[in-house]
Amino acid sequence: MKDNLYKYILGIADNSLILGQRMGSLTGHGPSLETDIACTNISLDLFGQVRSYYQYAAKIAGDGRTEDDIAMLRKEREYVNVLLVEQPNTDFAYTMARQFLFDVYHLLLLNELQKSKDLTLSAIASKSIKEVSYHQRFSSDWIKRLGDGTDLSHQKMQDAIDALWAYTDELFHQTQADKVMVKEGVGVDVTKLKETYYKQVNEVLEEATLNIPESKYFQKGGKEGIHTEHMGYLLSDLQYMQRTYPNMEW
Amino acid sequence: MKDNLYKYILGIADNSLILGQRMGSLTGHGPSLETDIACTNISLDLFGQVRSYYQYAAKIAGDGRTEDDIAMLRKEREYVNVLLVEQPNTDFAYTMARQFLFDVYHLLLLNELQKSKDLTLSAIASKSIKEVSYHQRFSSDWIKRLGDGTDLSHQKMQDAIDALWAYTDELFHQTQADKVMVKEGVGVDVTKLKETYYKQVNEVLEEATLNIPESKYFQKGGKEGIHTEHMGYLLSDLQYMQRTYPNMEW
Amino acid sequence: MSEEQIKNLEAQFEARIARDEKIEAKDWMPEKYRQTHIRQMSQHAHSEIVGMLPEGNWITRAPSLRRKVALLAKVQDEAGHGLYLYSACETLGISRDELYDQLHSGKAKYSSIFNYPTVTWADMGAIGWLVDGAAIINQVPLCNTSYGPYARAMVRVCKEESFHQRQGYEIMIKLANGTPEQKEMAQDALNRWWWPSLMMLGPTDAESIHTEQSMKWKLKRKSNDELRQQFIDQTVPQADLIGLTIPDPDLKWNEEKGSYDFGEINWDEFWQVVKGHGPCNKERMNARVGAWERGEWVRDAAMAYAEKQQQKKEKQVV
Amino acid sequence: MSEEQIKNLEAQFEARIARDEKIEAKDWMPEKYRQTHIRQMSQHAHSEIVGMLPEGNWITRAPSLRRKVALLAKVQDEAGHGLYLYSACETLGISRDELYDQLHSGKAKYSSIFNYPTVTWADMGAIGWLVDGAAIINQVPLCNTSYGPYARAMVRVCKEESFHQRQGYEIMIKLANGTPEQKEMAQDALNRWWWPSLMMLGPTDAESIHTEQSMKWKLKRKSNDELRQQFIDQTVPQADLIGLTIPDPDLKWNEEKGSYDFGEINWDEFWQVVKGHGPCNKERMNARVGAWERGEWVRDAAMAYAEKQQQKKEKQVV
Repeated sequence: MKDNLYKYILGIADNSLILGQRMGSLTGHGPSLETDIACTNISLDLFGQVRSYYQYAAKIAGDGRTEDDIAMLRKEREYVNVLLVEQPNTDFAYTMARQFLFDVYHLLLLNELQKSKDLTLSAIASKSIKEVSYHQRFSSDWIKRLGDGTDLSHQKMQDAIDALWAYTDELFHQTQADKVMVKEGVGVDVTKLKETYYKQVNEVLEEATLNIPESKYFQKGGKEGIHTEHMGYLLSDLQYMQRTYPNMEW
Repeated sequence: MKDNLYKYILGIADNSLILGQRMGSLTGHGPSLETDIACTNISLDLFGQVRSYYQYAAKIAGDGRTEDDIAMLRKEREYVNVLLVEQPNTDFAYTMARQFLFDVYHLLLLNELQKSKDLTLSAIASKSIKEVSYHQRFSSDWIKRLGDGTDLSHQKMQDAIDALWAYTDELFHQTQADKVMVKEGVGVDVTKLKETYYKQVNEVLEEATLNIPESKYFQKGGKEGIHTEHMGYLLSDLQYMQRTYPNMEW
Repeated sequence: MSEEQIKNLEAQFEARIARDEKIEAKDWMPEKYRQTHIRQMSQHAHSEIVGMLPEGNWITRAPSLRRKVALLAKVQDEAGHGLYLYSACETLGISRDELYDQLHSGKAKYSSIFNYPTVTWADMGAIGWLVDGAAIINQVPLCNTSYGPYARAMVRVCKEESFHQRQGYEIMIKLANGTPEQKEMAQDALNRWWWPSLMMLGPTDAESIHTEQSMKWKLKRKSNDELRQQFIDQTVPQADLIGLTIPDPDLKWNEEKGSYDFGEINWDEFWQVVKGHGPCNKERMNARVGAWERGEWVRDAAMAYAEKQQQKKEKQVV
Repeated sequence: MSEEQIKNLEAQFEARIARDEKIEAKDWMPEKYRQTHIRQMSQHAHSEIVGMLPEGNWITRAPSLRRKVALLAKVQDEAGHGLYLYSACETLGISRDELYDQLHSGKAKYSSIFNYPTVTWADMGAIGWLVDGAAIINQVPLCNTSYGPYARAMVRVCKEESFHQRQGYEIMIKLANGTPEQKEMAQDALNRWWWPSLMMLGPTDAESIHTEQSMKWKLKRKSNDELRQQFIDQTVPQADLIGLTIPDPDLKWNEEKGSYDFGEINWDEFWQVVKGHGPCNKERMNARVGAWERGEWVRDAAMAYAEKQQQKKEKQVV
């Protein structure tokens, strides 16, 4: 139970960690000051949530590791985020498409996680919902603006959605730990979110005049720690200080 | 003497290490298969030289550190390469301009280093000259091709030369260790190479129909370990494995 | 208006300022007042925006989650400051696009300090402690400046800056009390940022232009040299307290004048950086111009979308 | 030519091949022979070029200088193989640009194995050991294939590949004999690369097209299933020797047939990857097409420069 709970928490938190890292690296480089502020804010929210989750995970692990050890001192194969969130900031369309495809899932997940028997997880979820609702509003708005903006922006957003679509199905895969936690009334049965997810996503895409991708081929592996080649470089930076200066206080 | 010799070796070797790293990261992404092969080859030559230098430095240091410890386990502030070689692979014009501006210096340096009283350094220099002559031929040819190619390539090459010019002067700065080593007959007095350097560089630029930059403002800092912001990211990748898996054999 | 009428308006205007009344956007103001304010406020706004870059450089590599969150929040605050300051500037009848254009073309300046690279994590401490520290000394008096929108923006900015300054100092405390490697990192950052921070307070009074007029309009209340002295006197004890050494062999307490004597500033370096040849001037401008150019299609799309939505609404009304 | 003349030529051609004579570029050959060779040789060349990418991914992060040098040399060899194979292919009257175009448009295939990501350093070992190992089994017979330029290119390729294969195995030995973390990394790489390596030897004989004709032309000498069996029989003892476990619970020695029985291959995965939906198909194509497009101005410049030089020479002659 303890081990499964620990794994279950990482399964949620790692997504926010890696997406937060991606969004944080855009700071100062966005298409406008307003989007810069919003993207930094999303990153900030995600890292805030990450801290709560990892602090709890550290307590559950009970082996002296801290939130930072968990965030920054695992091997690549031990990160269990979905492949979606590690995809690069190719352009603003990709950034917003990635955000949107994650936000819809994230909000559905937190809504259910609020009902968890685990009071810490339920509290973190409740606290995060408002933030994530804002993320989803922001990213949905941009899906619409870019999808229904100019021909160029439409094309770029369609490309981004088409490319990232292959990473959506993995959101609804269950690991062994997930299954155990669902049984215990702690975890969310993500398989049950799938239908609503695609319904909500498709509504926004339609409003944005975008085609809903038809491909039935999906990528997976993140939840088992098998990442895309983008992940290693992201981790090199994320872990740099902790690896270079081990066992220090900052 | 021992300490100065150690520092002197790093002052030469770090340039090859960092430039080798930059060139190595282009492999598979160059404008043609032939340039890919050539750039990989340059990287390979440089790393080969680096190994000889660091093996010698490790022997001089005599504290149990290996070539890999020296290459991959220093702090950023301890790398003493010039700023020129750490500049990013912005495009093929930058890559070739950086290579050329270094190669001309590198060959002049090795020609003098051959005469060093230190027989190991002199041997490494002799062995490397053939390789570096090839590098210089290759990069000079590309300066000419791009400078005297199309209008677009001319513009791009001129931009690259203009941007990188500010990093050339540092090649001829002397550290304390350099001065001591020059006195000992071990080191090369780089200040004496400067005139020939600019003469040779300018000849190629002229043949390439490029303007010789007139700016008298130069950047420095690399030789004192104060690097540009590009360096940290380069080191994150370079050091990743050694930092993540310390004290192992590969 | 006749010359006399203008003189009259000017006299009234100066009198209002002398009475410490705030000038508002809709009020009459001399053209030079408007231009000087546009220059100073936009320069300040640009500094906030460019200032995001050196700190943004460490977001992905912050050593702990707590520090990462704080750094993100700080950089976000800077973007926010940029936003208020641009807005305040726009009240003077210049558009944000024009202001950006001045920045991107090199016509407008920004604080030279941001043309130095952030080389280690300790630079996040040094920037907060020293750069924000110097900025506050420059800025606190502006909370009472004569132009209302600027003064109000500065109240908010200063409050946040002093939080940032404490946060930066706190990073330095932690490093200075840490391992020998950390302490060395802190000292190294102080060594690199000390002199540029002194330069931040501007050229010596002898070299400084605009000062007299700026004093009258309360855009400036003390001379650069006075502000610099204040900064030094405030900062040296803070360094002492955490066991770091100011990298100035000539620095010593002058009992008589009740403040520190200090060494010669390298004004050649100052002017080199101001003129665009500092270590990172090119990188900073490339980053800003690059972001702006890469973002063009996004801004165009947002505009097109807004127009379409507007048309839809209008149709519905019809 | 009359139909009879062609038949005659074809008969002579097949007789030459049967006598183990080499066909050369200038010789008459049936159109189908030409097309089949272009397809296979270019596919092979493309595989070398795309194959540079997964290994290139670890150049900047190789764990030691020695390994970095070896990896660079290996990737450079692959580029070299690409070069000979494209040249050999060009002897059949197709240009390099046309061949690239086929790759970039997705018309030409390359080995599916390169659509898997290189996740850890141990993958550099696994690729050398398993992927190059399987490639050699495919390629050694081609050193005696009927088309001369291809056969000669393959002699050189195979010699280098077997060096790479030993080098890869040596990486695995080092890891397997290393710390528990290193051993785990090696086992993990074997787990991920084993099945894709078996798939590399092609679909089962029942599903395989072109085989009969290819056998006749000595483009193939054994069936896919035979080659796969050979690969397994050769590799299992190598894994045993270094204490790694093949990730196949059904794998066991069959005394009777003198070779290993093995489990079911996931052919759905095979076809998904072949059809362009593997983990990295998009990344690989983006990398190749991106490099080609970014390089266009460079190639144009080289061409323009060469023309100018040519003109200068001609002028001098006049």
